[in-house]
Amino acid sequence: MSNSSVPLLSAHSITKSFGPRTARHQVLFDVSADVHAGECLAVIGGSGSGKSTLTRIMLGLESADSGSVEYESQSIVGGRKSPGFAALRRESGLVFQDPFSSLDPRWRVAKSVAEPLSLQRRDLNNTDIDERVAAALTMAGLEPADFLNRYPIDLSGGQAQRVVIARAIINEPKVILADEPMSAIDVAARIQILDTFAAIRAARPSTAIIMVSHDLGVVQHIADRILVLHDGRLEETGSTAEVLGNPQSDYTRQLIEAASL
Amino acid sequence: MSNVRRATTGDRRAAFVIVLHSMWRRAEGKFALIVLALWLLIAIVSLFWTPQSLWATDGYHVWAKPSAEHWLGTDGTGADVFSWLLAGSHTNLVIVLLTVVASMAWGLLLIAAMVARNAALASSSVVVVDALISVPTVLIALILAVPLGASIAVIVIACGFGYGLNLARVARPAALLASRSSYVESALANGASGWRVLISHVMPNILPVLAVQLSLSAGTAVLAESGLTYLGIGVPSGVPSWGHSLATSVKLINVFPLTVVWPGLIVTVVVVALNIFGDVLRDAIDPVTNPALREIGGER
Amino acid sequence: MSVDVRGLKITIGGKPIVSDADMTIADGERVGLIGSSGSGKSMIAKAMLGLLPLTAVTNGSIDMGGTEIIGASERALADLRGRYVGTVFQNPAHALNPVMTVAQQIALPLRLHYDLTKAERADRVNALLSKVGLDLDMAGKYPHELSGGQQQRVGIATALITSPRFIIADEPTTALDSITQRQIVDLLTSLVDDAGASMLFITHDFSVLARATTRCYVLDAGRIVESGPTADLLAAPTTPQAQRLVAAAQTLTLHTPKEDSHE
Amino acid sequence: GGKKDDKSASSSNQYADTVTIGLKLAPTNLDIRNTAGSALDQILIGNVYEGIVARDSKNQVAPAIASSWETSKDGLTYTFHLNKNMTFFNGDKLDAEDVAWSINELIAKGYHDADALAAVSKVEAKDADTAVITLKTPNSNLLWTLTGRAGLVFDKDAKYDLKTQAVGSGPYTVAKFVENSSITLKANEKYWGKNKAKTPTVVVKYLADDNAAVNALKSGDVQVLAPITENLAEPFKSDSAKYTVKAGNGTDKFVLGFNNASGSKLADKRIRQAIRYAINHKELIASRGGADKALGGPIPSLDPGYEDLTNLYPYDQNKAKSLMAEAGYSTDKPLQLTLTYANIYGTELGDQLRSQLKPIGIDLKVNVVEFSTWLQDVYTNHTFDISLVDHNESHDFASWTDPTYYFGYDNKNVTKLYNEGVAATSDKERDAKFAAAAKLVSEDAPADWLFNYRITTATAKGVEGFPFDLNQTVLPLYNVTYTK
Amino acid sequence: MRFVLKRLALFVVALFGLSVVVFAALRILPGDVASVMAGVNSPPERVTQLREQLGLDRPLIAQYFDWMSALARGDFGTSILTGRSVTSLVGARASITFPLIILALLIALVIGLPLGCAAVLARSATVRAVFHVLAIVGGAVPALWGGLLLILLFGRGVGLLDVFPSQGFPLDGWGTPGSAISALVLPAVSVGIIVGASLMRYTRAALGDLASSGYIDMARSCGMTRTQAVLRVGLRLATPQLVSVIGLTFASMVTGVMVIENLFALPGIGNGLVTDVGNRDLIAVQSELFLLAAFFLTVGLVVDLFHRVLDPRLKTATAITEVTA
Ligand SMILES: Nc1ncnc2c1ncn2[C@@H]1O[C@H](COP(=O)(O)OP(=O)(O)OP(=O)(O)O)[C@@H](O)[C@H]1O
Ligand SMILES: Nc1ncnc2c1ncn2[C@@H]1O[C@H](COP(=O)(O)OP(=O)(O)OP(=O)(O)O)[C@@H](O)[C@H]1O
Ligand SMILES: [Mg+2]
Ligand SMILES: [Mg+2]
Repeated sequence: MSNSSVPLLSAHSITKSFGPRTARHQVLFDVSADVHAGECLAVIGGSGSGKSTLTRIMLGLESADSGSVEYESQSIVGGRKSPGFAALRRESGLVFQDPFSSLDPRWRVAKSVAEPLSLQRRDLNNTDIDERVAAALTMAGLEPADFLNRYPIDLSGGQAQRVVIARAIINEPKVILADEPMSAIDVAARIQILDTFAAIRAARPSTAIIMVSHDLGVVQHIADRILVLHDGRLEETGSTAEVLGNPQSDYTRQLIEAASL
Repeated sequence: MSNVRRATTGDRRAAFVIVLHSMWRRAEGKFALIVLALWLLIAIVSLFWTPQSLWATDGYHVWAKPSAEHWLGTDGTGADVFSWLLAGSHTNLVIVLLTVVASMAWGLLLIAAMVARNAALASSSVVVVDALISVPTVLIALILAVPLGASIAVIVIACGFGYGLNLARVARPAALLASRSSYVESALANGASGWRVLISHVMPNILPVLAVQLSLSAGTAVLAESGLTYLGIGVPSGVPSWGHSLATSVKLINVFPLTVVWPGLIVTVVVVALNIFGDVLRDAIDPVTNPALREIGGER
Repeated sequence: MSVDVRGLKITIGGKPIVSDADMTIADGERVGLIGSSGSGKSMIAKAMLGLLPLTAVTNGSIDMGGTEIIGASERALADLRGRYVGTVFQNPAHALNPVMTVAQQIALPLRLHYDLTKAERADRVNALLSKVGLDLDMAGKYPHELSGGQQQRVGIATALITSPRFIIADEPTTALDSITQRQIVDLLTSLVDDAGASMLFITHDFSVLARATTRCYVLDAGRIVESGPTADLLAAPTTPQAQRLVAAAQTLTLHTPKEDSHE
Repeated sequence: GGKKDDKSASSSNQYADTVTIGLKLAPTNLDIRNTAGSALDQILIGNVYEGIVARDSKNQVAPAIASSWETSKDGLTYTFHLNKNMTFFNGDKLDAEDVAWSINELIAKGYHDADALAAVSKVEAKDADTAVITLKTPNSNLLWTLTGRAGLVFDKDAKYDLKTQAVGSGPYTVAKFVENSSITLKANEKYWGKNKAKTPTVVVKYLADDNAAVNALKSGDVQVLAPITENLAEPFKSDSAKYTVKAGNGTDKFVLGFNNASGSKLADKRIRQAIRYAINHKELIASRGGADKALGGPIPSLDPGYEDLTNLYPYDQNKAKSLMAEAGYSTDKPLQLTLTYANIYGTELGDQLRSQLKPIGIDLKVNVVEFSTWLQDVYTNHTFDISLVDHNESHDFASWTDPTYYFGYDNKNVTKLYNEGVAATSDKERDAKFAAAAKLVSEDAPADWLFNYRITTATAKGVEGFPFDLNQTVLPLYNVTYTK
Repeated sequence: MRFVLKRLALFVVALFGLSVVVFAALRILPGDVASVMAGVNSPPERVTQLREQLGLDRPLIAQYFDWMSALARGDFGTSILTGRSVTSLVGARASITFPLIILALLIALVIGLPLGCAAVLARSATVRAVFHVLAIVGGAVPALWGGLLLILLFGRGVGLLDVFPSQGFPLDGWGTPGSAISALVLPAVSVGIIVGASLMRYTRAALGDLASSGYIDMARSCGMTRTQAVLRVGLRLATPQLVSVIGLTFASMVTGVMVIENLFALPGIGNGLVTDVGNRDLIAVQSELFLLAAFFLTVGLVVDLFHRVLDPRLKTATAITEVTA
């Protein structure tokens, strides 16, 4: 199912530097990546290797210094003016590492989850929105009646992260970016998140997921394909089984060794 | 099955009651609420009625000692000091309200600039605040008083300017935290405009800081009023205010020193109440710190 | 040094945080403490150090090498801390003093407990720096100039400089990536073993737990629900809470795959 | 001081070396030729600088640098016979050349008070000891004018900064001057005349704050306080063993000036009269401690032409109300007026006037401003309804004859009478003309004279020779002594 | 370094802006020094004549540039009214105001720092609450009133106890240091208590935050007692923040100082400024205001730079506010 020939989202030869002119340091060196509809791509690599930066560029959250990004074959480079950008905005969802800093502490769950709709779908009335919020929460594994009116502070880490996921999927995105969605919550809760992603993939098989993680156990569990970054360079890429079972580069091998029991 | 509750008027009323109740539950909150309510009450009442008319001057009984008729004695015109003290409450209330509004408007503008996505605007506004904040309020008041003369406007503009800077400086970390948070990033990714983010995400999250800082400003404005009025660049003559009463009591110090005690005591108590009010309000209006507020409409 | 916790009970603001906890750590033993987030692991560690917040009420007994911790004076506790008990914190960025250089930071327990000359101190610091795998020229740097892994090494060096008899490590690897994580765990265990000290290791990561400890306790909502040798416990947890934790951990552990394991 | 003992009488042995005097209004500089304000006259004239003639405590002309003078029949020539062997404190000789130069310079350069000498055609030194002033028209005020700044004699050869130094011929010299704060006077060792300083050092402290002033006297920081607020003087009055408190006469007129110019709301005479009837002067005076004197017209008792006019507009609210009603105003439909005055007079008077005028249908807005703002708005631009100012100058009736003055008062008969008085060659004739003019003015009610302010002075026991009358303008200090 | 340059550039721009504002504000006001000098009984021509003499009739731009170019040469001009150079005027007044400010600041430090520390160190919740109340009440007292109460208690002549001069400054100023100091005691205490209370509050807040931070835990785990850790580590870490608070305090003290100078009849800068504005001695006022503003901007600058020296983390940040979160 992940083998449609045209990728949903693709990046070519991305380079990126940060910092002021005097102290510039390059974070990405000519990296290319793509993800197909229905596919789960895992981006792994050591801390600071540029995982977040690459994926953020792909989702148009950051601009690249050079290279191109295409969503459904339309360029998104150049922000709002570019043809693919608006579609990408509408059809993508975001899940970040720390669920608590992803939820406005002074907004109720219902309001947070509904936010993408209230921003993008002016055509929906309140009842529609309420229904969709409830549906999204249910899909994320939370009983709506129980959670709609809570504030983030009354949620556990796993619950909060599932609220964030509900927000990410409410507008039926074609692509979800999950940047280390499990590293800030405890082991027991991680399982729930994994289950949630599995449920989403089951319910909406064409959804593409880009998952950034340094937790190989998680990656192994969910990803179809893996992309390994090392110090801003593409180390290797391939199917999960290939990369984990038969790593090509030394660096990947080390990563795998350190992670196994 | 959906149970999304939108804030209804009933909810808002409930929230208001809860906030008040949460404040009232604490001893210091009780104190602040009582003092401020009394202030409000006296301000309104004294607008229409004072024990003696402010203009009932009696040249034959100036600087009289306290008596049954004049509880705090009379001033240099023979008018009732107590009545002037009561009447001062509404001028101070107006000054405080205007100053709070002015400093909030100016402060929020600065905060908006400081957390702007435009890096040049953000960093230059930060540096400007850092620099301007070292100019004393009284200097600004003195400069303003030159063209404006003694007037309430001098107090309000000078204090509003200074306290706005202060507000911006103090609220900036919270504003920055909110504006750089993942929820704002997510909102932006969903196409929210900078202004929308500012209003719907940043503002609610600096509300607690705002509550504290604005009530501190209110207290400082009351203090500034007394100082500036004494210096002759605050409330103009003939307008009752606590600064006026305090300045009048200075004249009485050699004749009836104890009269000095009252206006200062009132100012101190009110300023203490304002400071406490801010602290208590912060805890009460914030759903994060006030669980009761989170329960509204929650049937779990 | 052996540690004996009996009937430990911690309450903050009327809310019970830890109830009736019994733990023993024998001399030279490395013991783990696991449990989901908020179960009270850190509170137990802090109780052992006498670092609980002023609002906390503590009951029971903590015997540390013959010294009773609960109710001891701050002075007595301070004499113990840094000298006989070393601590490695979870997040070094929030623990290392930002205005102290690496060398000053590492030398702090020495300065507080021993009367050494500057040169002697510098010698010891340098020796330990190389033991934890940091370049000597790191000595003059400030914490914010170091990476997370380097900061954590400084934390370990500080905990070990006085050759304490007991080490408390409260999630020392959580903020690190897996390669660094592995290095830190190995470093810590080897140094503890070399020194013949005992250690309490708090973590939620089971691969780390398995590597670092021989025996462990499972904490749930402030109660110790299970204990036993780490290997046994991981292989066959008996209580439902432990089973849940272990099952989750197992799912999330990388199994070097022979074929596509995707379901 | 061994020298001192030689020249003073034996009794002066007990005199303190220093007397400290607390005054109120401080001079900002010492430039008596350019800077207005009675603070300078008070401290410098007769002490540091001397005039060709001087003023005594009854406001009469007395000899100073001129020991005598005569006036020609036609009143146009004044011949002054000067004392001999006069010197300035710097040692320069003082003779008729200096006299002529000083006055001519004043007129030529237009220094302060030059306008008062408009009638002078020339001043000459006839010989070293005789100076002659020739007038274009007779002026009965001339001699009195010369007791003030116009007649001061400066050293024509000395070069110094008038703002910070003073070179005079008086019994004292300025040893130190701190603007707005203090002046230290030292006895002039070379003083030529008979008014030799009895106390070697007189320190004048300016105490703007009434409380600070009272405390200074209480704690012994000053031995004299002039003025002291009458109300605050109570404790000193009751402690007569240690203090002397006395009110002195003066020419201070607290003038509630109306804007008489046509177009002003107060161009209506009924309103002006109503205000005069409505003001309870007795109460005003009582509230200030009761030392001040009621004053019914523009001329105070120490000035020529004084007559008690207080019966012209006695306090009568009913009359005031009916006048207001005639003019179309009542308490229900009050007339809005603004009173503008300088903050140096305190806020009490404004507040009292506001409440006294309220019952007759005047809503008085009181605008207390900086003195400089008053000068600009009221004095220069005439944008005001009512003004309040202490006209402390003596012999200043001329302002009622000048329609361009800020009152905007214009009555040909008054001008005529006044001019006749000025041209008069006998004092009696002059006084009669002035009195008639003053009565006309008061009847027209172009202003209300709230009271003739009398300065209350408090001295510690042991202080002798400090003048009580007129001491805010004429304050000879040579006679002041203090015995501890 | 870039920061320093940026901050200096801003300093210059701010000074320039201030000079324009001050100059303009002073020209809008009614009245001028010429009419003050002429007084009430002079003919209008006299005012015109004086104005010409004083150069007040020249175009404003020309006057501004005269002023600025003189400033650039370090010449602050001469007060029209007193004839003295603004430098010496300000100098004389500053010789009262600055000792007053410094004394008040010392008192504030002596009160604020120890009490602030004690408020954090106290183990008893009641004691901490008492300190909290003290800080709030102390900061809520109007300076004027505090001064009055002190006069009523200790002022010679009025007070219950005849201890300190209730008002005024010795004539020969610092010629008699003893009486000069004793004249400053009550004024300094009235300002110092208020500032001390707010300093106490800041100290308490800054230390309180730190006391529950990892830094303190770390220091204690190395073998410090809580008290040692708070005083040695906490106070050191709070220092940059406290330095900027003290810098800001400087500015916020000035209102109090001006009021107190007037109340205690001290011929200091505040008192003088009010007088000069009253007299419309524009050249003096504009230079005085300018000097004062420049002084406070300099304090701000110095505090910022000092802050940077004290906190190694700041080397990369662009503004203090960035790290004082
Ligand atoms: N906004 C930014 N400004 C400056 N440098 C940045 C910025 N964002 C990222 N970097 C730098 O870019 C590099 C790569 O960052 P990135 O966040 O992509 O790494 P990562 O692989 O996601 O690491 P981690 O696992 O720690 O999240 C790092 O060195 C980081 O410091
Ligand atoms: N200062 C405090 N006051 C009140 N309650 C506290 C305080 N500190 C911690 N707690 C509560 O104590 C409980 C145990 O906290 P603790 O930090 O020991 O958990 P933990 O097991 O270490 O969790 P984690 O794995 O997240 O570090 C939590 O419920 C927490 O909310
Ligand atoms: Mg990342
Ligand atoms: Mg913990």
